[in-house]
Amino acid sequence: MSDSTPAVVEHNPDLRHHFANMEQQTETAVMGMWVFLITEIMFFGGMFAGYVIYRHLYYSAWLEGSQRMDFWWGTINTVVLLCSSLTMALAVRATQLGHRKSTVTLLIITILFGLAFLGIKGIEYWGHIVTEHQFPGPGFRFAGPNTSQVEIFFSFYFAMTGFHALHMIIGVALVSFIAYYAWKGRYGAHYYTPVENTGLYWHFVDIVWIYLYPLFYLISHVHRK
Amino acid sequence: MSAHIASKKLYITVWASLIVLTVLTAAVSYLELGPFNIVLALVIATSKMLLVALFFMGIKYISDKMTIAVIVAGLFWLFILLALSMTDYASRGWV
Amino acid sequence: MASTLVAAPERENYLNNEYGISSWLFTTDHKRIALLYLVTITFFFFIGGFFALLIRLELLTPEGDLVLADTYNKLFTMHGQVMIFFFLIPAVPAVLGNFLIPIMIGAKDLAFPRINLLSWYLLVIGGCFMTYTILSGGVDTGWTFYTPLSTHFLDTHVIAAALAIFIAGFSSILTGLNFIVTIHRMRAPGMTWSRLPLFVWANYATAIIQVLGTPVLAISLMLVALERIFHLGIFDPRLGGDPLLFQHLFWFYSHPAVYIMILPGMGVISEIVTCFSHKRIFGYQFMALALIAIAVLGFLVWAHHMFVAGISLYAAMVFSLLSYFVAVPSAIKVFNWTATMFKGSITYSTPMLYAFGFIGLFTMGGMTGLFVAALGIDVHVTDTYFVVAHFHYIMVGGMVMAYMGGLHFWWPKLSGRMYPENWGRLAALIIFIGFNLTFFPQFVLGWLGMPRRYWQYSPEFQVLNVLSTAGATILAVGYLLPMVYFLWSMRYGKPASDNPWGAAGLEWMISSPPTTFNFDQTPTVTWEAYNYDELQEAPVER
Amino acid sequence: MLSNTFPLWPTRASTISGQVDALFIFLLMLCGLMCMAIFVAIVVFAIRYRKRPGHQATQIEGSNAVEFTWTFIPAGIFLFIFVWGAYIYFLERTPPRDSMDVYTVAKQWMWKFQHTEGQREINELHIPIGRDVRMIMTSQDVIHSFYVPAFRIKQDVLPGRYTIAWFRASKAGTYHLFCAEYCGTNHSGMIGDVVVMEPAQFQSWLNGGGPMGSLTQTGEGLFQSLGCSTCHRLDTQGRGPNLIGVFGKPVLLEDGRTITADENYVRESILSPAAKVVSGFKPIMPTFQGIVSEEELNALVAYVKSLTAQPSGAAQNPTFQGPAASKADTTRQR
Repeated sequence: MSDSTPAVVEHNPDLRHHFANMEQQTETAVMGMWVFLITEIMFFGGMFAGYVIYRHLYYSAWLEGSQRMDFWWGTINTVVLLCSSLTMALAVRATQLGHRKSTVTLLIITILFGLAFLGIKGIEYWGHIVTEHQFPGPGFRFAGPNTSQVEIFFSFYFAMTGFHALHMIIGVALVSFIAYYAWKGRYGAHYYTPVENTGLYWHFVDIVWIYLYPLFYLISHVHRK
Repeated sequence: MSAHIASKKLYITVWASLIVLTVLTAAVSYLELGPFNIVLALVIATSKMLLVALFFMGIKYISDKMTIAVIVAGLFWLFILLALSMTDYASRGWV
Repeated sequence: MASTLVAAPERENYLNNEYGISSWLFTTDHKRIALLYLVTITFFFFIGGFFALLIRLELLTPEGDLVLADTYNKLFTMHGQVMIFFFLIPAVPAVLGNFLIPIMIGAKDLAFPRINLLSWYLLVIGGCFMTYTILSGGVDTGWTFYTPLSTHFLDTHVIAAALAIFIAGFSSILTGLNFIVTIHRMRAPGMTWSRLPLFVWANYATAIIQVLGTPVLAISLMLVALERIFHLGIFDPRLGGDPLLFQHLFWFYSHPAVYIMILPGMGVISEIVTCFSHKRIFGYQFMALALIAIAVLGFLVWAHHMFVAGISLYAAMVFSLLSYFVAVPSAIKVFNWTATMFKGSITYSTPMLYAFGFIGLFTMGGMTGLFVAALGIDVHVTDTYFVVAHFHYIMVGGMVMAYMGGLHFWWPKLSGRMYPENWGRLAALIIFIGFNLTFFPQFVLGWLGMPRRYWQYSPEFQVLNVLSTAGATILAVGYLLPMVYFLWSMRYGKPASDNPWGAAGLEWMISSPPTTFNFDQTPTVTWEAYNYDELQEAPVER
Repeated sequence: MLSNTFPLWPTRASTISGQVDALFIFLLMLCGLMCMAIFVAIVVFAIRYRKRPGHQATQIEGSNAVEFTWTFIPAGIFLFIFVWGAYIYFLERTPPRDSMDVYTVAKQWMWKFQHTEGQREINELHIPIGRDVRMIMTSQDVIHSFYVPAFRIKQDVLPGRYTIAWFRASKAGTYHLFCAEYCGTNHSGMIGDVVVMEPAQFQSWLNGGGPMGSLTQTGEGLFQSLGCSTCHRLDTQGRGPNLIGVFGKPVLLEDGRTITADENYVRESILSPAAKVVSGFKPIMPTFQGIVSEEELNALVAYVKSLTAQPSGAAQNPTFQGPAASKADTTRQR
């Protein structure tokens, strides 16, 4: 989280004035990032709690709703995100080793995977909202016994995957910001905290999806082809 | 900080196992296992999470105990929220 | 009291090392940010106080004759929202905590100075949204935003208010994050955990709650906003949505939030009681452990706000039992403060008067907490003025007293000037009297069954309401006095020495006001916390 | 200007209020004692150990023994208070079986009561002394809260669900009824009176009511006119489950769970039938959401309850013989 502009101090230009040495600064930044990720866990946690409660209350509606999910797009999206996590991890490793060129290429691949994920998500949303009118509210259409409870299921689907997609967009912006500075040679073996923190954020967003995927797409064993 | 830099091979194998687990959980979801469907899906999801967290996020190489305590505390608080609010909904019909 | 302008020796410190607007608006010095917070929350304190006065004036008579019903509903809603999110939660952590924690642990600044400035800007932006909400018509959902009222049955500025609190919430989260990382990683050599002042322990416990609780409030307010804008039916009862789900998510944060408000106050009181009894704290480990225990157990008790809301019988019993466990650490702390005074050498300066007031009123607030945690009694008194009196005893009697005490105790360090002692004692006395006259009658009103948030009430409650309104006016005067003489002391106050109270702690070993980087070189701590036996007593006449 | 009465203690008018007051007085004394102890200790210490020349503060680290005493003794006392409070709450949340049902519909800023004998009241509730009265309450819009200070009972009224509150009045008189959960503009106007009458007076008040059929008869009429009887046949096993003797008994559901058929289950099965389908049946029942009003829903629930051979079934209640159940066609108030 803590971006860095060089401050005038002896040997390492990136050492901020109030830290004793570089190691203390890096460990502090990583700890700060993890505390921030805990707030993100609790932020999504509120929605997961709502999901668990409603799944307990209206299981039949959850089954019906899950059968309307694009099972294949969901699976492909999971694979896309896992690949983006790989390239992100390799990018962080490349920065630590000081390979500027491979860092930039890996970060760009990560951005492409991120955009691919958002594109697939867009296709899914288009399918649910426009063609099948499953966005909650007056325009909601659903033939089936539990119409109103399925509307709650879709409310959760759009809320949780919507916030996840929002975090994805922030992630893509963050990575492109880091890629630009990496391309200009800001980071290297001596200073890679921003890249590492962006990597932590990206992997966190990936982990949220790792849980969203089974909870929305794999509830019922009957899948839409 | 001489951060532990894992070998590229390790990252690839972690990635491969993640893909395998994804395919597994997708395939298993076709079977009709009743209540075990959700249990199995969550077990696989949690193992994928651990893979990403330990290796990609480097929790395995974090030297400072306090950061690990922070991570564990975060998950425990999520558990508090889920478990205690479920005490209400699970025991609604018991009067 | 007019005294000539006393020229303070012009040493270079954090106040006079640079001037101009940008030196304030773009500072990353934790001490300047603390003063920025001080101005912001004082502004909102007087807005919230103004609403409180209007409410009390309306309640002078049983009929609703001062304001319309809708206006009254907006008054108590915004009184709650402004006071809680823009005064109580930021007050001690952001003002005193920001100023003192780096100094108390021997650091030059917080771990993330720029995030610290971002926190202040978030509070100001949230404050702008709140001010916009107030000026453009207000919001009348109650500070609790209960659904389905807030999502389907009101068309006031609910989204603007929710956004204001959402943004102010992130200011609180980032302050918490900053404190946790700073206290963990930036302590001076020798400053072990058992040598940390209890004020630092208190802010550490508060930071845990801020970081783990606030995001859940953020998501619940965001879901309310999404339901109003995009008709997401999560809380919509017509679709089968459960109205209790919002209450669970809301109170999961909002009960720990009351500990965010009181724990820093407890830290301040521990510092004041030890200094003005000139004695070590009684049972240091228990006091520190009690703070952490309150923070952790505070997360397990939230549904004691929902005993009659429709939760199941057995869930209510579980939460009632857990609520009694969280009361034990608070009891320990009160006993330890009292034991600290035993065999001390007690002076009656203003901070100590506020500490006496705090211990007394917080004890009454905590005791009435035992009443409302008992299931049988809570059914009768919840949502009545008994609960209103209970939480005002803790918030105003406890937290604001502690904040006032802390402000007086560290004022020499903040401004380099001494406040006028006798005016301070007078203000403390007026606040104590005004407070009790305002809120004690409300206990009786609540036991008689007067519901809260009532614009009109039945005639037999009038006498007690008139007493309460009288108290409110005295309280208002009590709060105005410090505002006046603090400003006066900035100009005409006697220059303060480094350690006017003879207090223990790193902050009393540097100049007042301190230099920008606090310490010339990082100190090494070799003494235990509250080492008053090694400190000679402060001169009797101050 | 000042009201004539200046009460300092709410009247005790229900059986539970005595126990609530007992716990309250106990806590008042315990906490009063503790507060006094601390105030006196502070004042004594402040004076006795005030700073004066020749007086030195003696440094005391603390003592674990003292700390443990004032940790475990308060914990013990708190547990005792918890058990006492939980006991009273248990009594308040478990209504006796043969209580007299009053169906309540809370609406933004008024209370509507339906007696099983057919009487309908707004913001007024007439109940007999010495009779367990069970309030079966739901809301048409937002959350309200049924609060009678004299009875020491309060229960939030939720939209989309029944909540239950019960009491047994022990003193005749007129008592305040308040709405205790903020519900919008006229929250403070949503008040009423609970009139507790001697049984004989109550009986004559009941008879004085208009020739409306009892709630169960209204429910029966609806059961026919809405076509429920076509599937839920009372003689044989139709396409829907036979509802004779269902109420209050455990029901095995299609997905293997068993739940007790209480008011909330009947209501949910009417409004969203496929949520909890009885095992062995298909989810073919259409939803009546938006077709059936809250009052009609209460009537249907009362009718389904009357199908269970309860000794004091609402319709065949020996003591409160409803007005001659005229066979007049049941007027359906939309």
